[in-house]
Amino acid sequence: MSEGSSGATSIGAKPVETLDAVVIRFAGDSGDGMQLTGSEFTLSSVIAGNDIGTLPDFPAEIRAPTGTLAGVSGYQLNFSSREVLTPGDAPEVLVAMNPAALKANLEDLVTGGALIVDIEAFNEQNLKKAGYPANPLTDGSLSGYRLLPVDISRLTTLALADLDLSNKQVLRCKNFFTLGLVCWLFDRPVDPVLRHIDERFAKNLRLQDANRRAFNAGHAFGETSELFHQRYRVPPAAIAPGTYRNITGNSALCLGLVAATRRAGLKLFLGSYPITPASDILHELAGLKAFDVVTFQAEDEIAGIGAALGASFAGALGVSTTSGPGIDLKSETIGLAVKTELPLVICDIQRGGPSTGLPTKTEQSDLLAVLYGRHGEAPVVVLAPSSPADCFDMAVEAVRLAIKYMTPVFLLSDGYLANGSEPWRIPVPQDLPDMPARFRVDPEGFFPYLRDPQTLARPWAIPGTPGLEHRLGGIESEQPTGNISYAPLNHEQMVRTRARKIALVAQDVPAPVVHGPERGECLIVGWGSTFGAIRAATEALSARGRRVAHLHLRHLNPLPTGLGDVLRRYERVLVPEMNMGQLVKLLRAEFLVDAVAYTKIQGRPFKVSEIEARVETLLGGNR
Amino acid sequence: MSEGSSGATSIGAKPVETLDAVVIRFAGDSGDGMQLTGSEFTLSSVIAGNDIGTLPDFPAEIRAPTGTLAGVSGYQLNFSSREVLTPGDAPEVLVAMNPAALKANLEDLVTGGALIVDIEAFNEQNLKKAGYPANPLTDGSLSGYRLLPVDISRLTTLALADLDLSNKQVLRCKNFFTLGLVCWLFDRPVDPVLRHIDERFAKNLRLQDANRRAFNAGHAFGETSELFHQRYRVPPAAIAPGTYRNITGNSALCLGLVAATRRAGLKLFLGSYPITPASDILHELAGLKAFDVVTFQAEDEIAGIGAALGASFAGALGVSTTSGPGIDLKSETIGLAVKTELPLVICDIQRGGPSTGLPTKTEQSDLLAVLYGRHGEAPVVVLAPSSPADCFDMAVEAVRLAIKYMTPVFLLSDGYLANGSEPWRIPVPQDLPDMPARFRVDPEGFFPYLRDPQTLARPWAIPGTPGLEHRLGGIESEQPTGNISYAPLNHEQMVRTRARKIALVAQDVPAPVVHGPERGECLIVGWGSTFGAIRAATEALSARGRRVAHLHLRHLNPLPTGLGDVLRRYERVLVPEMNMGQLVKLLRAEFLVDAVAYTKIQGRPFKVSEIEARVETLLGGNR
Amino acid sequence: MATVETSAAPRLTRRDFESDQEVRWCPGCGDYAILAQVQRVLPDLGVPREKFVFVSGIGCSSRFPYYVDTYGFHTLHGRAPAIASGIKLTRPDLSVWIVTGDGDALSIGGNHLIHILRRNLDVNILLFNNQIYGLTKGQYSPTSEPGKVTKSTPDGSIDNPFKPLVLALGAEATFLARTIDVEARHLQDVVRRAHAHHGASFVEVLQNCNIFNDGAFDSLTDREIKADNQLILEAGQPMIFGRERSKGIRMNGMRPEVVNLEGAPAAELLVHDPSNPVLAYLLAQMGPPNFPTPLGVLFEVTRPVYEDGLARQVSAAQARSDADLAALLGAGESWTVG
Amino acid sequence: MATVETSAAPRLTRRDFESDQEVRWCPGCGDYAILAQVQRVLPDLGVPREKFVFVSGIGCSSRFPYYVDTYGFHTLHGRAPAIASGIKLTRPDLSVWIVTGDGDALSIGGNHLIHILRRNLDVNILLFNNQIYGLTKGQYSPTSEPGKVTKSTPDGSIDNPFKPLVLALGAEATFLARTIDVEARHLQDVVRRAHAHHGASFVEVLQNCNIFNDGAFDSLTDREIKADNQLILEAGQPMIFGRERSKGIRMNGMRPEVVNLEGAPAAELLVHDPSNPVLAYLLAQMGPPNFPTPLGVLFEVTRPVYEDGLARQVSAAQARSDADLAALLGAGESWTVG
Ligand SMILES: Cc1ncc(C[n+]2csc(CCOP(=O)(O)OP(=O)(O)O)c2C)c(N)n1
Ligand SMILES: Cc1ncc(C[n+]2csc(CCOP(=O)(O)OP(=O)(O)O)c2C)c(N)n1
Ligand code: SF4
Ligand code: SF4
Ligand SMILES: [Mg+2]
Ligand SMILES: [Mg+2]
Repeated sequence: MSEGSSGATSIGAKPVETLDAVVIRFAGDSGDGMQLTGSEFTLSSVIAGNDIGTLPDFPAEIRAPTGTLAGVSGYQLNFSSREVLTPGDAPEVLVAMNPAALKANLEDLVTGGALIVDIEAFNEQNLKKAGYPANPLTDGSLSGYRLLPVDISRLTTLALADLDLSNKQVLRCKNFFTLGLVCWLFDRPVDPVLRHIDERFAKNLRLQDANRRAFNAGHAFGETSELFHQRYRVPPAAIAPGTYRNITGNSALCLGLVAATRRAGLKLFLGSYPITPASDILHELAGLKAFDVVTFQAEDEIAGIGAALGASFAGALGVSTTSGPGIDLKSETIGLAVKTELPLVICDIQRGGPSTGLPTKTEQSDLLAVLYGRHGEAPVVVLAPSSPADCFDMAVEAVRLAIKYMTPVFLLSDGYLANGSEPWRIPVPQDLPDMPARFRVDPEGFFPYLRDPQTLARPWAIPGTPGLEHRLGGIESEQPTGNISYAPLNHEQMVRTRARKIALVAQDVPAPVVHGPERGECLIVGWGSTFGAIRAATEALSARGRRVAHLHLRHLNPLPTGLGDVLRRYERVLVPEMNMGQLVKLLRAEFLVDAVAYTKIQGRPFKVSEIEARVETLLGGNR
Repeated sequence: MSEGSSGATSIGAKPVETLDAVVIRFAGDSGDGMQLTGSEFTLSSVIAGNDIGTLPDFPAEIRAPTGTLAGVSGYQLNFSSREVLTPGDAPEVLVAMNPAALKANLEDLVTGGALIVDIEAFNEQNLKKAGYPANPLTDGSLSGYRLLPVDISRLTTLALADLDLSNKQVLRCKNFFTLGLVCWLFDRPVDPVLRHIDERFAKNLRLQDANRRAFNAGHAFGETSELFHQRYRVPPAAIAPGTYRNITGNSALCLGLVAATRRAGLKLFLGSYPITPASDILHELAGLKAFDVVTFQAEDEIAGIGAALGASFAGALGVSTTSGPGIDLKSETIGLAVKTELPLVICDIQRGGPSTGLPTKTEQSDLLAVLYGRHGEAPVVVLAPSSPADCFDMAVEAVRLAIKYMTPVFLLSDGYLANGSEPWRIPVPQDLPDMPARFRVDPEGFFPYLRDPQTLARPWAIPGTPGLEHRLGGIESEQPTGNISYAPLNHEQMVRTRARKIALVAQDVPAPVVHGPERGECLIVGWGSTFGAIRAATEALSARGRRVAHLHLRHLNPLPTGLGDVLRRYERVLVPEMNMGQLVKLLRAEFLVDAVAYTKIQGRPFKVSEIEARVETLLGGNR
Repeated sequence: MATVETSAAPRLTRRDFESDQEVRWCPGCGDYAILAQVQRVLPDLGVPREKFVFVSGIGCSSRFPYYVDTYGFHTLHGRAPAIASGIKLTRPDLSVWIVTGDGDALSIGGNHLIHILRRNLDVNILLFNNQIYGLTKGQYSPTSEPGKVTKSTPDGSIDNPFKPLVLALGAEATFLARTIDVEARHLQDVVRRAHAHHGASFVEVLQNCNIFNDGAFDSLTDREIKADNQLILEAGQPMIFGRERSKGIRMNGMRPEVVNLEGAPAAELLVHDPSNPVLAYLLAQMGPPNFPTPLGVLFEVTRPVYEDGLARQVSAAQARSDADLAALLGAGESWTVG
Repeated sequence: MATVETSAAPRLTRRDFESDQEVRWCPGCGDYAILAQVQRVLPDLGVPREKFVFVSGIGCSSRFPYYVDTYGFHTLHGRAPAIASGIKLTRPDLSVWIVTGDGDALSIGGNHLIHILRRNLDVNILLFNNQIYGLTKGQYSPTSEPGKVTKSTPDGSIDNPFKPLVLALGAEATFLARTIDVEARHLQDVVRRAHAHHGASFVEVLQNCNIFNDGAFDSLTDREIKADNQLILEAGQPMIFGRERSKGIRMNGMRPEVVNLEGAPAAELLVHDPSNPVLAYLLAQMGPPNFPTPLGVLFEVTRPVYEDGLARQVSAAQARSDADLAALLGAGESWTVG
């Protein structure tokens, strides 16, 4: 609740202070419903007109034992009257439903931040499970924070006392009590939440009633309790007009794929195998059969992408989604797709590696793997969305390029984009790019590898077309007949042609646009989900007078034309990445620019402050 | 037969001319036995004291229809009185057993070169199969060469007329007739060849007799025929004293693995799946069970390397061999080996890609794939032998580093090294590096990830050791306990430690040694099988006064310490590779040196002349 | 696979299915005969030429699609069933054929094979079993007999082999048949029946690799002795075989035995019932040295076909929804600014 | 797997096999019960603790090795059999256990599973079949019943499932058994017998995932009805089941049927013979809705064990050769210079 342009006014009984932005984190046991609390509060924030950024954080276990650190689930929200670029570096308000949640999250809370806890949950058993030798609520160890201990469990139980519910059922309503309290605290309209409760529990009126009551009790508690002296309000942000919805990266990616294939007039065929954090794409697309979407849960990743490639051969747009080890397993088939020059979109929702690694955490460590992770020379197009909503646009772009150039296209998302969400201006289908797929039908002069002079794409000639019968395969082909050829010069020509085709995609890549001065002390180059943190840091640094600009790459292969010139206009080039320095290698090799890596590999995103600090160190006395 | 310091003397009836070096190629139908002819002639050359280099060239089909271009099999030999670095750019003598062999090979023959053909094979049917509209022996189209048409088939048949053999059997002796003729031509001792015939056909005395006769007939024909006016002799080369054998890269690699594991006192466990051109390693090791070698032909490449990793876990040295698509399939398991820090040697016998590509041709296009082809940050050691015999040394080195640093090590050979051969000075086992494997046995203070301060290697604690029971796995581990940990800072520490461990291997990598001037106009940097061509070109260029040096990298990850300084001492850096420019990317990214790629990707090695020409172009008027 | 469409086009001939590519198997290879028979059968199936797709993996056998003038995809070692699944699910109107070898299907491709069988896609799988790796020049395969000496097993193999039909039955296959490269008529008939089956048809074609495993099936092809070693199956017929048709198969408890017909009444013999899975297992298991090798259709049952189920779900979804893209994009909670 | 060594060390107890790691399955998960029974059996097997190795893939079930205080390797999804093969072939003295799930073993890992079975390595495979993907939060698996509605099949699955024991038999397994998480004694007994088998032992453990597939095996665990649905197999005993033990299984031609014991003489009932493969197929196939589910050891035969064959070849090779490294390096044609 920093930088608040405060000014208390009074609505209802308690005064209201106005703030620019608030970062709040809800944390509790996996069973405590913190994801629901968080997303409901998010929705009430956007309805109130704030710009927002969110970050859920799930435990790796399905159901870790209650009360343990392993079972803590969190949800962070940054809501603001200005443009929001990240979910916030550090929460200013922490809601901790039990000792484990407190222990796992306290170090992130800003000094002096508000700490709402459920008193009853700090019993001996839970304290022990969390490894607290003494009760932190009473041992003075929380003196650096604004402690707001609330009898959440007891008050919820009281509010629902006369309902015929088990103890367990009652306690599951704690989260709506908490939500009510927080909604009061931030002066939020209650109606939308109540409406949601009604919808959510439409099939179980008893639970509907219970959760309504819990919510109202929490809200009333804020109003009446001595603990809370005032409320806060974050005014609406200046947001471009339009109709918005809150969307996660995985959802946006699904919709992008569907919208693009509808525009192209193609069936969308997803061949996939479940894996965290990509599985939700499979789940969501599985429900869209009406949109000519077929999902195929294959026996493994190899079969998933194999089926997708078969579908592309047969005239659909084949897509395969995966993460972590799934990427390794798909490489052989991607090589075949490169060789047979069929369209294919592969979505890699990156997670912590190597090996099984940190399956539920985010990372950007697959860039070199998707670029080079296949034997032989097998170039592909690589795109990376920079925010949850951008997953929509880049999914559309992936489909468009795959069809236009008859090539596999990699879409590099990550766990942070996949599960994070942001408001998304709902696009109108007609405004999407025009991208009809064209199948070859004319047998006259047909050769499987006869190329379009503009794109070097070969014709898409699908089974069922009379007169175009032909065979594709992984052995080197003669140009243009497609017959098997072991001839040395033909091989050289084909290898170079495939490379040139991918290089040609640069004609479809927008020129690099920097945010900030055209030349200056430092250019920060990023890709993927680091967008928000880098942009916010750039603005903060600029505000402090640094001549710093930000360039975010959404096309990683081929790189935009003219990129080298841009890089050379700055004294220093810094490349923050959630890996050991992968993009920076490409830039250095390609442009011989002494770009410097800034790497963080902790399974969690950069903080704005970290990037600011790194730039300051880099520039040093350079001011 | 260029650059001959000629001087005819007379042995026997016809005069003998002395030459420095000769490049000869034997070509025929797969069934014609040209590989045997070639290797027999090779052996007689080394016995005569020449230095040699060889290059066999097999057809992709098992048995292509006889007489077709697809069925042509070739074997090239360079034998010399000086140091031999390559099998020679272009043959000066071509033996073509049929029209298809002529057609497929003629363009390589130097102008004015000698062309020995079997007249009878140039019949209508064969000419048609090879696509000759007219008989080249008679239509004047071969006027640029020294045509030596011999009735090989007829003479062989005559020589064997009184033997009770089928026509097919008789004609299968043509190759020994040819060998006899060529042995005469180059003034070779006949005894070793006859001894080999005796050994080879020991079980079939009729064939023994037939081949002896055919050989003698060929030899006699040279002496008596009008066609041949003189013989040639290539004097012995100045070769370091020692006992030698001719060895292919695949054989040397096998012996290196066996010698190293014997030195280390470990069982050698090969988990593999057949694939060209790696299969022969499986075949050869399968016959060495007495040396504590276990070979396991698995159901696929994944199982092959999985079993190898299991073997390493259990206390053997796990090895997996493959090529082409097999590399893609092994990547997930290599990631697990990186994470669990177990020793493992993976041999990639590179072939033409992408996808199935050119399975029987050579290429160097897997370098980036083995470096980066795994999701997450998964660094490994990468070594590359530079000649067939060097495969022995680098295999020993791979095993040594894998054990010392507890890490997967990639050995990057290629089709050219694998099947090519050269004389190898047979090493004495005691002279091999001392490299005993050490298993942890002491339970006191044991932790699975407690590291050796010198190497950062974790202990190798194998099942069956009381008190060291522990669990390994692919999820991130806590340092040093090895317990599952999702903690952000632990992950960062582990990722960086794994990277540092591989970087530390540089302490075992010899400082870069250039061949040629310490500084100069141009440094040619190569790796792998291009060694010979680059070295020969460097010498030729130096002889012409160019200040050119050659640096050949056998350690590709980590690179040798001080490499950047070396590169910067030359005005230009040229990197010839049989790929689209992979090492050059690493050098540019790492050292910001404007190294220039010289790429050839035709499934066949560089010629010395090509590299010379490229350097001349690069340096231009720079003289 | 059942006929997917009948064609009003001019009758096709064998030549229509010969591509312009030079056939590059070794002279004498059993693959030639199989190719010829398949090319003879294809014109009769009532499927337009452009609706055939031949999908293969890698191996000598997997070169097959290049020689058939239809659509074809020579894919990756072992992956043909996966790729064919994507083709068939996208385009159920196509007649999809998978050509594979014992290494391709049963070694590296085992998983995809068993999964396409359990899902029962309407495809035809022709497995050319030569009990060896041909293309990689002679290593033993998962169907090689124990003790086999090959390049990779100089001391003899120690693996117990798969029986392809037993494995396929274990994977819930709905059509199982076996035939031999050199039995032209029988091969044609089996291929026709595989095509006629709606669901995944699994056909093991015993194929001689005269280079690396010559004579592997001599006992089944040698004129002198083959009648004693082949058990030709016909639905509803008792299981009789032998040069004089003097031997039969009957049950002894739950175990089969060979009996001499003179000593045993014909009524005791097993009668072939392709719909009985227990019988199918018994037959799929049967073979030398104590039994003849069953040839023909061992098993055929009807079970829901994967792509039919998919089509039903798609229709139902389309009936439920008008697939309005704008509505999809705007679904869920939304709010309007400005 | 047979006992590989007997230990003279102090008798071990269940506690010796409990690792210091916190068990992290969902409360109520069937995996707890399986873990407890296995920990109870291990001390009795006469194998020193350090000679056990538990190898697993990825899945909830595959976390098992972390909780057993022996050597363990939590490997890659589906790859445990491959990795275990390398361990066993390197160190036949170890007692190797593979713990896997229905997704791990039958979906991504199907190929390695069938190959380790056909090779018959002396390992014990425990497949925890909960008919769902637990760890990835509830997608259907290759053993889920048709029509199953899950996250990835909102309209119901259209795959026909595998029967794990049928597939294993198709892959030439030499030991097949089935048990249930909650039947402590039965589970212990089956695990003991799996260990005693020399060769690959394949055990399907029906396991309740109370989060994503709760109650999948209620008919086999509910006290009221389980007797009517379980067919407990005992070698040499007739197949009788039911609350009043009033029902039995007999053959009707080549098809099994359930009969009421009142109407049928006991002598007509099938008698369990674990050595009969045809019977094994019949039992492995058997299940609801028309039949009870067989539990116990369905099949057990002796067949050469892969690593035994390997050991023989190694001994023979060592007898033939003195393994002189210098001689090996210098083998073949050589020549001396200078
Ligand atoms: C991933 C991969 N691994 C290995 C190979 C090498 N390879 C090609 S074909 C083959 C085996 C062929 O055997 P089979 O399927 O029986 O076919 P056949 O040649 O006998 O007809 C192998 C191992 C490959 N091409 N790709
Ligand atoms: C290569 C790879 N693909 C996918 C995954 C994701 N994944 C982990 S466990 C699992 C399925 C688990 O199902 P099952 O084997 O039945 O185990 P359960 O959790 O039900 O015990 C999947 C798909 C992975 N870890 N690795
Ligand atoms: S190697 Fe064998 S299977 Fe392959 S083409 Fe030759 S004969 Fe046929
Ligand atoms: S998800 Fe299911 S299988 Fe996994 S631990 Fe929880 S209850 Fe057990
Ligand atoms: Mg084969
Ligand atoms: Mg499961």
